[in-house]
Amino acid sequence: MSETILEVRGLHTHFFTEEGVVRAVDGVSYALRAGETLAVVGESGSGKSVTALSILRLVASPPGRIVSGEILFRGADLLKLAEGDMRKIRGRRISMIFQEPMTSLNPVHTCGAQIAEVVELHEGLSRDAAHARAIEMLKLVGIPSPEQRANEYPHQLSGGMRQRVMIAMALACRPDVLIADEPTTALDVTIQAQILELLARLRRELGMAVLLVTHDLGVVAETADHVAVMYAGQVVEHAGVREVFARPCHPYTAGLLASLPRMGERRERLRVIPGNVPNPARFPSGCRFHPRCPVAIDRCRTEAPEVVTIAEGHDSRCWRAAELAAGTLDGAGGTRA
Amino acid sequence: MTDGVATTAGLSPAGRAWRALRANRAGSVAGTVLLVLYALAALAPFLAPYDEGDMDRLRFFHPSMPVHAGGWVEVTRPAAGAVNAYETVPGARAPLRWFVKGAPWKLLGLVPSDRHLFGVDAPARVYLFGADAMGRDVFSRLLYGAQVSLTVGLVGILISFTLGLLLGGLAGYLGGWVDTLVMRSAEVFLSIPALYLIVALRAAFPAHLSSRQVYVAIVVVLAFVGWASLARVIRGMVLSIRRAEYVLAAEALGMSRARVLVRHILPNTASFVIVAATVAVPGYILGEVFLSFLGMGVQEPAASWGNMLGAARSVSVLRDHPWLLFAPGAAIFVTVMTFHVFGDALRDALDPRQESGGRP
Amino acid sequence: MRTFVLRRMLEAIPVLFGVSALTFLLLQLAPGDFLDAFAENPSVSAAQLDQMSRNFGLDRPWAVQYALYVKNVLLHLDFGQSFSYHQPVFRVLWHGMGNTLLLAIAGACVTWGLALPLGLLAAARRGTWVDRVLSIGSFALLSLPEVLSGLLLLLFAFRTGWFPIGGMHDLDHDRMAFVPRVFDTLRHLVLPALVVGLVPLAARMRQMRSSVLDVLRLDWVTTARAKGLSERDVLVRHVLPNALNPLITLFGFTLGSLLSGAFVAEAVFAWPGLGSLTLEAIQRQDQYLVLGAVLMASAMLVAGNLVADLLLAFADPRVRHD
Amino acid sequence: MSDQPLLDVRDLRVHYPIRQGVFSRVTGQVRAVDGVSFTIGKGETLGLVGESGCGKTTTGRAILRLVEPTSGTVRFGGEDVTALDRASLRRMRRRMQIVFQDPYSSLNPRLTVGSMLGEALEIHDLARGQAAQDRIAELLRTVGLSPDHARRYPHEFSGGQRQRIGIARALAVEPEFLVLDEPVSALDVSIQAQVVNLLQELQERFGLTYLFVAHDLSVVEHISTRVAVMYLGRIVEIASRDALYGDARHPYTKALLSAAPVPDPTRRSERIVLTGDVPSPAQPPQGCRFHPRCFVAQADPAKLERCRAAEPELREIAPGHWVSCHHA
Repeated sequence: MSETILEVRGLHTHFFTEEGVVRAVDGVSYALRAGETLAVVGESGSGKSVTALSILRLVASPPGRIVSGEILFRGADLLKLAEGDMRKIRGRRISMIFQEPMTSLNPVHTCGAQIAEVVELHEGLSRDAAHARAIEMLKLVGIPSPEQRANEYPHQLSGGMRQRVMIAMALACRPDVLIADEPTTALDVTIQAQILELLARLRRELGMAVLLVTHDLGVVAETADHVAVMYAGQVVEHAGVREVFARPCHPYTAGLLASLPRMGERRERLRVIPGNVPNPARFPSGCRFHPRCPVAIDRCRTEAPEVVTIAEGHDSRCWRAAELAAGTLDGAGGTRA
Repeated sequence: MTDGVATTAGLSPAGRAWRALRANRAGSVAGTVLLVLYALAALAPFLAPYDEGDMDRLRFFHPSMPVHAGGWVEVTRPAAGAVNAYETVPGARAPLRWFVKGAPWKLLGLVPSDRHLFGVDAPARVYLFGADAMGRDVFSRLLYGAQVSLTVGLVGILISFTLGLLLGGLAGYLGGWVDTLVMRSAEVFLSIPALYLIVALRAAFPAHLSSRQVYVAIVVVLAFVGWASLARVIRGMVLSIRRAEYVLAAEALGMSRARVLVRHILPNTASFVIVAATVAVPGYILGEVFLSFLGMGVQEPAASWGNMLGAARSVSVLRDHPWLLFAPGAAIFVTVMTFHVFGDALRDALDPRQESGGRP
Repeated sequence: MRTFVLRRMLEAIPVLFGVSALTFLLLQLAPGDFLDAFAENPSVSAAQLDQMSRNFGLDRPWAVQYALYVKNVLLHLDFGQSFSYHQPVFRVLWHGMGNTLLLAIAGACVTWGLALPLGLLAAARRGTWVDRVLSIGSFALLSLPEVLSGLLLLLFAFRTGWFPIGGMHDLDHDRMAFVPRVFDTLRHLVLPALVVGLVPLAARMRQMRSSVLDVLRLDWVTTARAKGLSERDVLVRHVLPNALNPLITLFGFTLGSLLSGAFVAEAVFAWPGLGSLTLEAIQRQDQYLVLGAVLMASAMLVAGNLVADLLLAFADPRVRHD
Repeated sequence: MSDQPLLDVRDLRVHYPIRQGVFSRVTGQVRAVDGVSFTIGKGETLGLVGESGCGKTTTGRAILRLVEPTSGTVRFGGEDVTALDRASLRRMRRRMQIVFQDPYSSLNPRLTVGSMLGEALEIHDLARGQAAQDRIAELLRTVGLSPDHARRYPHEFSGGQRQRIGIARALAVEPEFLVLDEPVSALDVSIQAQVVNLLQELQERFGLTYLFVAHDLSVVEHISTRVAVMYLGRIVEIASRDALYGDARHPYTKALLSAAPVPDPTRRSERIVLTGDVPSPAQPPQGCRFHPRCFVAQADPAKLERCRAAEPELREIAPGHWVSCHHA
C-alpha cells in the first residue's frame, strides 16, 4: 500500500450563527493515500463539503471556524501554517474543483487568463509562458482548439467545457492532491461520463491523489478506491470501496445502499430510511442516526458510539458494528415506508 | 431548510417579520420616533403656543429664549438704538402657564378647542426656538409645518404606489399592448430628471393658490413623479414571480388569472413594496421642501419646513440668525434619518437574506 | 456593438418625443397663454410676435402647435424664442447646459471617487469598527438633503471665508490669465459639487458594500482563493471588476438624481446652469425656454444612460457578447 | 393497455421565438419540443428521460397547457386539450395535475399548507367549511404528513416534506393523471426512495396515470411501465420498460444507459462515452439530430452520409418498440 499523503484527524468546523452554533463538521477523520481516490459520501448537511473546504482553510469566516483537529499534508499540520505558507499550498500542492461549473469561473476574465494566473503566481512564469502553459493544459483536458478557447470567456462555453477548464486550472501546477467537490453533480449523464473518464485518465497520467466529495453512490462505485461515509457531521464508516458495497457495517450505509433503485433489478417497492435528514443546527443526542435507525437499541439513544475497527482498514461508528460485520444483523432492517 | 423550527412554528411571514423588527433595536427606536413625530404633527395646534401666522412686529428675529428652572422666561424689549437686538427687562419674569386659553383650533379638523399646552401672559412672548423675520414663533411654525411636511410624503406615496403597483402589476401580468403602453409612458417620466419634472408639473398649476390647493397640487405633482420607477420594478418582479412554480401550480389547479395575480403574485411583492415605500417617503418630503424652498410650494403665512428653510436662504439671515436654518434643518434631518433607519430595519426584518454575510 | 449603440439611439427618439409632448401638454395646462405674456411685455416687438405666431401657430389647437414645434426642432433645430432673453432658446440654454454638465460631472466624481473605495473598505472589513463608523456616517449623510447641506456649506463658506458664497466666477474673471481663471472656476465649483456629490455618496457606498459582499459569496471567489491568491489579489483582481458591474448599471439609473441634485445646488449657490434657467423661465412664464430646458435635461439623462450601457458592455463580457 | 389511451399526444411542438435587433425582430426559433407523439394508457406510467434542454419538462407542461403548444394536439380522455377555451381548460385541469421538481419554489411562501390545499378544494367546489378541513387532514395523512401541519408555512418543512405537500396539492382536486416533473431529483438520496414509494402507493390506491419526467435512469426503470427517451426536442426511442432497458436500439439510448454510473464496484463497466456537447435547440443539426455525437454514425462514413441527409422517422421495429434511427 502507498503512503498516506493527506490525513484529517478529529476535525471540528463549526459555524457561529445568530441562531446558535452549527456543528457542521464534528470530529471527522479520514486518510487519503498517494495516487488513490478517496470518496467522501454523504447527503446535504452531512458536512462533507465543509470538511473539504476546511482542508484548504477556505471556510468562510465569519461565521465558520475550524475549532480543533489536525490536517496533515505529508505529515505537516496545515492548520498550524501561517496564512502566507498556506497560500503556497493552495493551487500548487492541493487544488480544488467545485460543483457548479457555471459559477466557479470568474465571468470577467478569459479562461486562459484564469489558468495562467495560477502558474504565474506559483511558478513565477512570464505572462507568455503562462499563457502557453494554459493552452497546453486546455489540450490536456481535451478541449478542442485550445488556442481559441483560451481567449474566450466562461459564458461562451458549455457546462462540460467549463468543468474541463476548472480541472485544467486545478492541475496546472501538477498538485499532489485534487479535491473534487461534487464535480459532476450539475452535469448531464453523458457529460458526467466524459468528466469522470477525464479525471480517471489524468489521475493515472499525473499520479495525483483525488479526494472526491459526492452524494452519488454510483459515481463512488465507479471511481473510488476507498470510501468515507458521512452522516450528521461525522464519518460513520470508512473502508475500501468493495468492502463498503459488499459488507456495509453501519446501518446508514446499509440503508442507503438498499434504498437505491438499480438498473436491471426489479423490486416492488424500494427499501427506505425513514425520517428526515437532520438539521445541522440540532443533531440528535446519542448516536446521531438513531432516530432513523431500524436496528437502534437503547444505548444508541443516550451514548454516542466510538469508532470501531471491524477489519484492517474498515471502521464503523456503530454500537452494533460487530453484529453487522458478522452478518447476524441486517443493517437496512427490512423496513418499509 | 429543515423540519419544523421550534421558534417560528406556525408564524406567518408577516408575523416573523414583526418579531424580527421588534428584535431590531434601531428599528424599534426609529418606529417609536416616527410615531412621536406624527403625534406631534397631529397635536400641533395644541402643543404650539401660537398660531402659525401669529406675528409680532416688534420682535422680528428675536433669538430663542431659555426656560429657567421653575418654568419662567425672561421678558424682553427691543434694545434702544439697535436693530433686531433685544434686552431683558430687569426683574420681570413671564411664568409659563399650562393649558392656557388662546387661539381656537380643531383637533384633526374636527374637535374644537382653544386650550394650548403652555403659554405666557401677553404682552410677553415665549420664543423657544426664536422668532422669524415677522416675529412669528419658530417653534409653533415648526409644529404646524410638520403637518404639511410629514403628511405630504404619506399621501404622495399612497397615490403613487397604488398607481405603480396597479400599472406595473397589470403590465407584467397581461403583457402585450398594456405592457408596451405602460412601460413606454414610464420611460418618458423616468427620462425627465425628477426635480425638472416637479417644477414643470408645478408650473402647470396656477402660481397662486390657497394653502389647501397648494397642498393638493404638491401631492399630485409628487405622485405623478413617483409612480414610474415603482411600476417598472413591480413589472419586473411580476414577470419573475409569474414563472415561479407555485404560480404554475396555481394555474394548473384551474385558478383564474385575477385570482393568481391577487393571491399568488402580488402578495409576494409585498416585502419589497413596503420597504420601498418607507425608503421613498423622505424623497417625497424633500420634494415638498424643495418646492416650498423655491417659493413654489406652501405660501406664507402658512408654515412648512420648506418655506421656513427658504426664509433662511439669504446671507444676512445665515449670518445673524442661523436658528432659522437650524430649526427646520434639524427637523428635516431627524425625520429623514428616522425613515431611513426604519426602512433599513424593515428590510432586514422582511428579507433576512439581503444582509448579513455567510451561509453555514 | 455598433448595432447596440444604434439601437439605443433609435430607442431614445420616441422617449424624447414623449418628454416634449408631456412637457408641452403641462405648459398648455398652465393658466395663461404664451401670447398673453408676450403681448404684455413691452420689450417684444410686434414683428417678433408676428413671426412667433406664424412659426408656431399659437392660435391653433395645441396638437397643431406641438406638431409645428416638432417640425421646427427637427428641420431647423429651432427650439423657439426666449422672450426674456430675446434670443433663440437653444442659444440661451447652451451655456447653462455646459455649466450643469460641469457641476454634475464634478459631483459624480465626488460621489464615485469616495463611494467605491469606501464601500470596498467597508465590505472587506465587514463587522469591524471601520464598517460601523462608515455605516453610521453614511446614515448621517443620507439624511442631509441637498437643500440642507447646501445651506450648511453656504454658512460654512460665509463663516470661514475660504470659499466664494455663490456664482461661478469672481467679478474680474474675464481679465484673468488662463490658469488663474481655471482656478477661479474650480474654487467656485467645490461647494456646489460637494452638495451634488455628498448625498448620493451614502447610498452608493452602501450599494458598493453590498455588491462586494454579494460577489464575495460567489463560487468563483472560493476558486480564486483555492488557487492560492492573497486576499488582496482576490479582492482587486477578482471581486472588484465584478462588483462594479451592478454599480455601472446603477450609474445609469442615478444620473437623474445627479441632475436633480445639480438643480438644488444651482438654486442654492446661484450657479448659472440649466436648473437656474428653468426656474427663472418658469417664474417669468418663458414657456419655450422651460420646454427647451426640460428637453435638454432629459437628453442629457438619456445620453448618460447610453454611456452607462456602453461602460457596462465594456466591463462585462457577458453583456458584450450578447 | 386499453384501446383508447387516456392521453394521446400527437406531433406536439413548442417553439419559442428568439428576438433580436432594433425592432425585436424574430430571428429564430428555439425548438424546445419539436414534433413529439406518444400515448399513455390508463393506469400506466410513462417515463420520459433525457438530458437538460431536451424538452422533457416543456413537454410535460405543454400537455397541461402551462406553456402554450405551438402546434399539435393533446387528447385527454378523448377531448382535445389544445382546443379548449379558458373556462373549459380550468375545468379540465381538475383531471390533470403536476408535481414540480423544486420543492422550494413550488410552494407559495405566504400561504399555510392548509390554505394552499383549501384553495384547491374551493375553486372546484369540492368541499367547504368543516368538510374542507376534514378533507385537508385526510390529504395530509395520505401523503404521510400529520393533519396539524396544515397550520404551518412552507419554510417550516424539509425538502422531502415539501415535496409531499406538493403531491397533496395535486391530489386535492382528485385528478386522474399526474405529470411528475423530476419529483425526486432535488431530494437527498435517503429521501428519494420515500417519495418514489409514496408515488407508487398513490398510483395503486387511486388508479392514477403518470407521466414521470426524469434524468435518472434507474429511478425511471423502477417506476415506469413504458419509457420514452428524448433528445433535442424529439423522442428517439419509446418502448416498454423491459424492451428499452434490455434491448435498447437507439445509439443515444445505449450511450445513456452505459453512461449512468452503477452503484456496484464489481461491475465497473466499459462506458460508451459520447463526445461533444448537446447542440442548442435553436440550431439542431441537419438530418438526424444526434449524428454529430453518434458513435455508430461517426464510425462508418457510409452510414454517416445517410444520417446527415435525412432525419429518421420514428418507426416500430418490434411490437410497441419505436426507434428513430436509420440503423437500428
